[in-house]
Amino acid sequence: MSKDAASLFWLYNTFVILVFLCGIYLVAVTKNLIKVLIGLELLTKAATLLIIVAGYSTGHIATAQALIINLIVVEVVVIAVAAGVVLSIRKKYGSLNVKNISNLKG
Amino acid sequence: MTTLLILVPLIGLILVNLPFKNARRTTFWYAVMLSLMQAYIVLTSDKIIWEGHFDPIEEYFKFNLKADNLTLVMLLSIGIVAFCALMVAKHMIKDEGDLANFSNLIIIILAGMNGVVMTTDVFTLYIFLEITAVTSFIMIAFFRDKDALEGSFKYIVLSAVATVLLLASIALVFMVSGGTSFEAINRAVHANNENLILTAALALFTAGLLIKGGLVPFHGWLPDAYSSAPAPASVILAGIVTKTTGIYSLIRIVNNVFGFSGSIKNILLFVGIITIFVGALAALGQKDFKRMLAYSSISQVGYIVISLGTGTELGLIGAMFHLFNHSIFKAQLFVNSAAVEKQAGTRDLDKMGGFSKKMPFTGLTSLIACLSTAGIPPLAGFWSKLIIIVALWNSGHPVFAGAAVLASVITLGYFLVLQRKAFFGKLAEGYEQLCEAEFGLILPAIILTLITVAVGLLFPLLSNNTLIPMSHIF
Amino acid sequence: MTDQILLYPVIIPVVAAIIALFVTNAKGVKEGLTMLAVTANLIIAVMLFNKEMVFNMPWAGFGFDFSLRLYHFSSFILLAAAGFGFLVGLYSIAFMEGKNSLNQYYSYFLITLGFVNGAALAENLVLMLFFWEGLLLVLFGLIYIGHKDAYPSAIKAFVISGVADVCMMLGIALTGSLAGSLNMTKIHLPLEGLAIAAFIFMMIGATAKAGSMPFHSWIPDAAVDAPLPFMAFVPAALEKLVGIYFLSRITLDLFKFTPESWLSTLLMVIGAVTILLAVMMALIQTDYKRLLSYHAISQVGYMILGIGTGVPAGIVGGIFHMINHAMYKCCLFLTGGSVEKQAGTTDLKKLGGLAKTMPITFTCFIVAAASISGVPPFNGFFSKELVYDGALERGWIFYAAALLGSFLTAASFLKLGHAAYLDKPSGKQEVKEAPLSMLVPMIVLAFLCVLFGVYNPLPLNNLIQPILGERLEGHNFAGFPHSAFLVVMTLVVLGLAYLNHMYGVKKTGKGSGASDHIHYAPGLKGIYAMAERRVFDPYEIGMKLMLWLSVAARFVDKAVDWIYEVFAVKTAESISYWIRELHNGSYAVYLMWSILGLTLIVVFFLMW
Amino acid sequence: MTMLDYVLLFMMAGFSVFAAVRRSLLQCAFGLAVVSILLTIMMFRFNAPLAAVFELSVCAGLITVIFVYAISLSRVHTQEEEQQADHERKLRYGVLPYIIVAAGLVIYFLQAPLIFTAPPSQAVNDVREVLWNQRLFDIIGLLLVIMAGVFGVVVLFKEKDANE
Repeated sequence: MSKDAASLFWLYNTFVILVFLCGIYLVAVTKNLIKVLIGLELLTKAATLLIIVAGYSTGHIATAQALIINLIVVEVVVIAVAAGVVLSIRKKYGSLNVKNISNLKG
Repeated sequence: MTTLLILVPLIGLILVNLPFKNARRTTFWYAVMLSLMQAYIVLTSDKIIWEGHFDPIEEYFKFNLKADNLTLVMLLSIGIVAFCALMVAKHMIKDEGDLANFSNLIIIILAGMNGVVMTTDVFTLYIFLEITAVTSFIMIAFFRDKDALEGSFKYIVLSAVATVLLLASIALVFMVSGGTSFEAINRAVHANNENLILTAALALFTAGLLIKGGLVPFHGWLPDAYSSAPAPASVILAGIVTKTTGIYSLIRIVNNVFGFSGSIKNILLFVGIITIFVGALAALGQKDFKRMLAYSSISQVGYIVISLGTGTELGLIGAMFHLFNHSIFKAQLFVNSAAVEKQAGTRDLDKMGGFSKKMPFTGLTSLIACLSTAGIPPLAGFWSKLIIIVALWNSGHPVFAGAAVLASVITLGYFLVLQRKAFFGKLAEGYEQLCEAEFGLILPAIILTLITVAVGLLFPLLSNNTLIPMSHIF
Repeated sequence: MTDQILLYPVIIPVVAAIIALFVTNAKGVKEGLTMLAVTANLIIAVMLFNKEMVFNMPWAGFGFDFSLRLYHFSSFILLAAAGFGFLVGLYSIAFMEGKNSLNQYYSYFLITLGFVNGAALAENLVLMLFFWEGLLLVLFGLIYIGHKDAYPSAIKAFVISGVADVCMMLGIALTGSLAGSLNMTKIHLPLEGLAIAAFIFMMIGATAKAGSMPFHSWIPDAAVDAPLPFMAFVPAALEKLVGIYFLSRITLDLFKFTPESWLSTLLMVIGAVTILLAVMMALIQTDYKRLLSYHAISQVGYMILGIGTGVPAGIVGGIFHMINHAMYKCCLFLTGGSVEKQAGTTDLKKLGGLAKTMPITFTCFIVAAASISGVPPFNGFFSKELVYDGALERGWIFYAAALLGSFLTAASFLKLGHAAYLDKPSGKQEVKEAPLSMLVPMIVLAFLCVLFGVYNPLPLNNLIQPILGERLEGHNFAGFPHSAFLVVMTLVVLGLAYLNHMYGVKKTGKGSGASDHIHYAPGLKGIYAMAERRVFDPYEIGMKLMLWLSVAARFVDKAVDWIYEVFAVKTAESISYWIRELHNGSYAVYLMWSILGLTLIVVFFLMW
Repeated sequence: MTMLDYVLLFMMAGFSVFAAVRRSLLQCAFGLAVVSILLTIMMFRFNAPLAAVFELSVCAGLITVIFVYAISLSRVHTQEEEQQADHERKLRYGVLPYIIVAAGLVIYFLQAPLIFTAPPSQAVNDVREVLWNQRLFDIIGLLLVIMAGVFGVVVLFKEKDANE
């Protein structure tokens, strides 16, 4: 593992963690359901960045690209279904407020 | 040719949904055929399927899928539970179009779980986990009523977080090992053990899978998702999906890829024991039939994880056996709850009472399932819990073994409360004209009960030809 | 003779007893059956006398095999028991007429006889214990059918004998384990370490069965409640036979019992204490049967004292006294029975002037009373002299106690005789003599007392002395007692007793008040009052103790119930409620749990 | 590591925080789109062209479109909801310290030295060849995911509601 590749990985790693935490914060704190989706999307962005950096720093960029392509397709489907669910909630409750979906207790 | 288990559902899926006149009506029967074929193949371990080589398929689709004993057990339980879910779906979903959609979803989730179970590549595992997850989101939110949407959304959020953790861990592992297949990672792990990146990767992977498996600190989504899902969805979800995505992949990753290290054992033991107790105690005071079953399945999954945590071969056998048993009697309990929900129209235990007079089959089968979960001797649950407790004892964790036994007392406690409130006692007023569910709903319950009782009674001779070989996946 | 015959003494009475239980209560059937069994037993006992025979049969595994052994001592006990069985059987036919639950009485009577034969013949300790326990049950049965509220004293007898039998069992277990075998002939343990404990336990069992001091308090109560032939047959005769037989077997065969060891002094102390305390109680009794029962307890003291000395004279005296006592005590009880049957009451104050109306009973009473007081020509005198000889040899204090005992015995019997027979008749109705079948046993027993007294070489040479065999060191105690000093002292004591009686009668004017001046003497009055209130009775003390124990146990039980019903349920419910409250439905909270879990796992992994 | 990389990294971090913190939904979506574009540029920097094109077209485009459509559906906040939302924003900042602490812990631990024997560099480095030959099974998986997505859309966006 070349020295500069290691330092490159750690630098990007810190930023990946930062983006990950922004995503978690957004999901945990927001009042609007769509923002939750945006938060989830941020998380995926962080993961993609990490894979690309891992691939680049060890010279396996081709496999990394293949992984990223697959990942993006899967994430699109997930976000599409999530958006569907959010819209159904909006239709059912009339609002996108998070309070609507916290009555399954106990 | 293990790939057939993935290709046939995929091709079938395309054919069945072509715009012919009544092609969609055959979806349900195609799905039933698929699940039964799968169960049949595994039981008879038909030579043609496993060793047979079809040159055309072989030449095009060179997948490196591997099926050892653990996979066989999982495939068997997937087949059985999928079949039961379909039977319940047939009777719970009246609309023709919805039934076709639901059957399609079941075919996809069947293929997805087969993929998870047979893959030998970490990233492929991620993809098939995502397939299963997406399909279960859709199944939970199938009828789009208030609770179902809420349960589905919570599952989406937490599952997404889990997926990101898995991806991060895959990235770390990819960096160290250069490839994403299990052997490559295994070589890398053996090449430079005690490497910090790999331990971080294992930590993230375990956390992700624990979220998907629904163990205590991460279990928030499970009760809401299971109790709000429509009946057939909760049968297949509670029955096999969580265990395949969560526990099976945990066994595969921890066992084959990263190997057992001291800290992973402690983590699994600790998480396991907390899950058992929190699940059992939470289930004790529940008012809702399905929510109590959800908490009870959290607690039983805790047993599987604690048995895995021992790290010994016997522990692994106990985990796998309990995984199979639990998927059987948990699916059956959800089938019973579906029957009660369909006939009595309510899931609130306080309003129920004395149903076994009017619904003898449901009452009896749910009683047997409850006793088996609690581990009463003649039934299958007893043997798997026995192996787990013996494994715990031998591997030098007597305190955990004692705690596990105490927890099974609490398990018996809340299940007897369930039975007394729902089935025994005098008939609650307003349910005089209650009648037994149709044959379609009782059939899966009876099949599952027969399996539980058969495995329980035949355990001695069953153990040496199925359980022992199962441990050779080390 | 084949060995099977050894089984007959046990089987015949028991089989007859079982038949007696179910036979119809037609007139005389039960009585006939009993007499038949008893006579058959007597014939077999006579045939078996002085034979050597062993019978062995595997019984319950673990070394408990059904083995019987006939040798001189057991054949002697067999003969004596058969004799008493026959006489009391004959007596009870007349006496028990018209009383209820007769078939129960006769079957228990026969079972007692069978089990005593069994205990005497038993070679295996556990087998002996089996018969010993059988006696306990039948004892309870016999007292219980006395009359409708005889239940408390039956329970008392059962509890006291039960406790003693438990000690016996413990002793047998210890001996068995120490000696490695349960066969009496094979056991010969030196007296040290655990063997001492075993000896003490077995000694407790034996003396309790004979009715000595700490385990005596049931006999006076039983005397009033139980049917009288039972008193004459069991406490007076058989229990003494079996108890002293086993005590002598322990001291002679099972253990190397030497006069020097402290155990023999222990035995002698128990004997002396029993003599004194029991006879002092007997003196003040006003009921004919209770007085006799206290005497039965005190006479056992002489036997235990005799055997306890460990000296040949003492042992021979003790065993000789055993058989003599059995005879005259049984005869006294029978006279008591005839008085009760004819005069209707046994309270000395109401009795009086029976000498003229019941001459034969009176003469038998005179003979028996004289022999129990130790008047020279009768058998009591000779066995007491031997016991005095042994006691003096070991220590004058024991001799003084024995002598004081016989002084008080003589005084109490003078009082009894004077009050019951010689006072002027207080009762109005005309009292006839007892029927013949009651008189015959009394006459036979009285004749035996005289025979064993006047011609004592007969019992000594071929009944008692062969038992000791080489331990006699060449003495022959038959004939007139050797030391003149003892004889003179006895005569002086008897004279004093007569003077004391005359003084008492002159002072109170009537026979039954003869012992009042002792009864109400300044020092003794308080003690006597307390004794009357059963303060010293070990049984009452035990019962109070049990009461406290049960209260404590109930308290503990309530606490345990509380833990299960209240505590466990409450905690489980509250924890469950707390956990359910924790799930407040918002996915953000669940997400935070997961993140927390994630950080914990990552930190845990990277730290360890 | 040229200056451009640093700039890109810091802009990405800045915009993701911007997206997390901004109250209005539109700005939030905008922040996400910018992050996605920056990611694409980085990928070109790491000469992973195919992945970059995919990322750009699918994420920046499609997902933003979905969000804008979703936003159009939701109505604007009324006045009292406005200051109610402000009040809650204050509460939300309470969570920030926990997150920072967690971040600090994780970063601290992950800074450990990185020593491992590097695997041999990849012989084949053409994406197409890797994708179609080595990772064929993933493609099958993709097919299934897309089928699942189709059914999801069918079920969730169906106009007439079965049990309405």
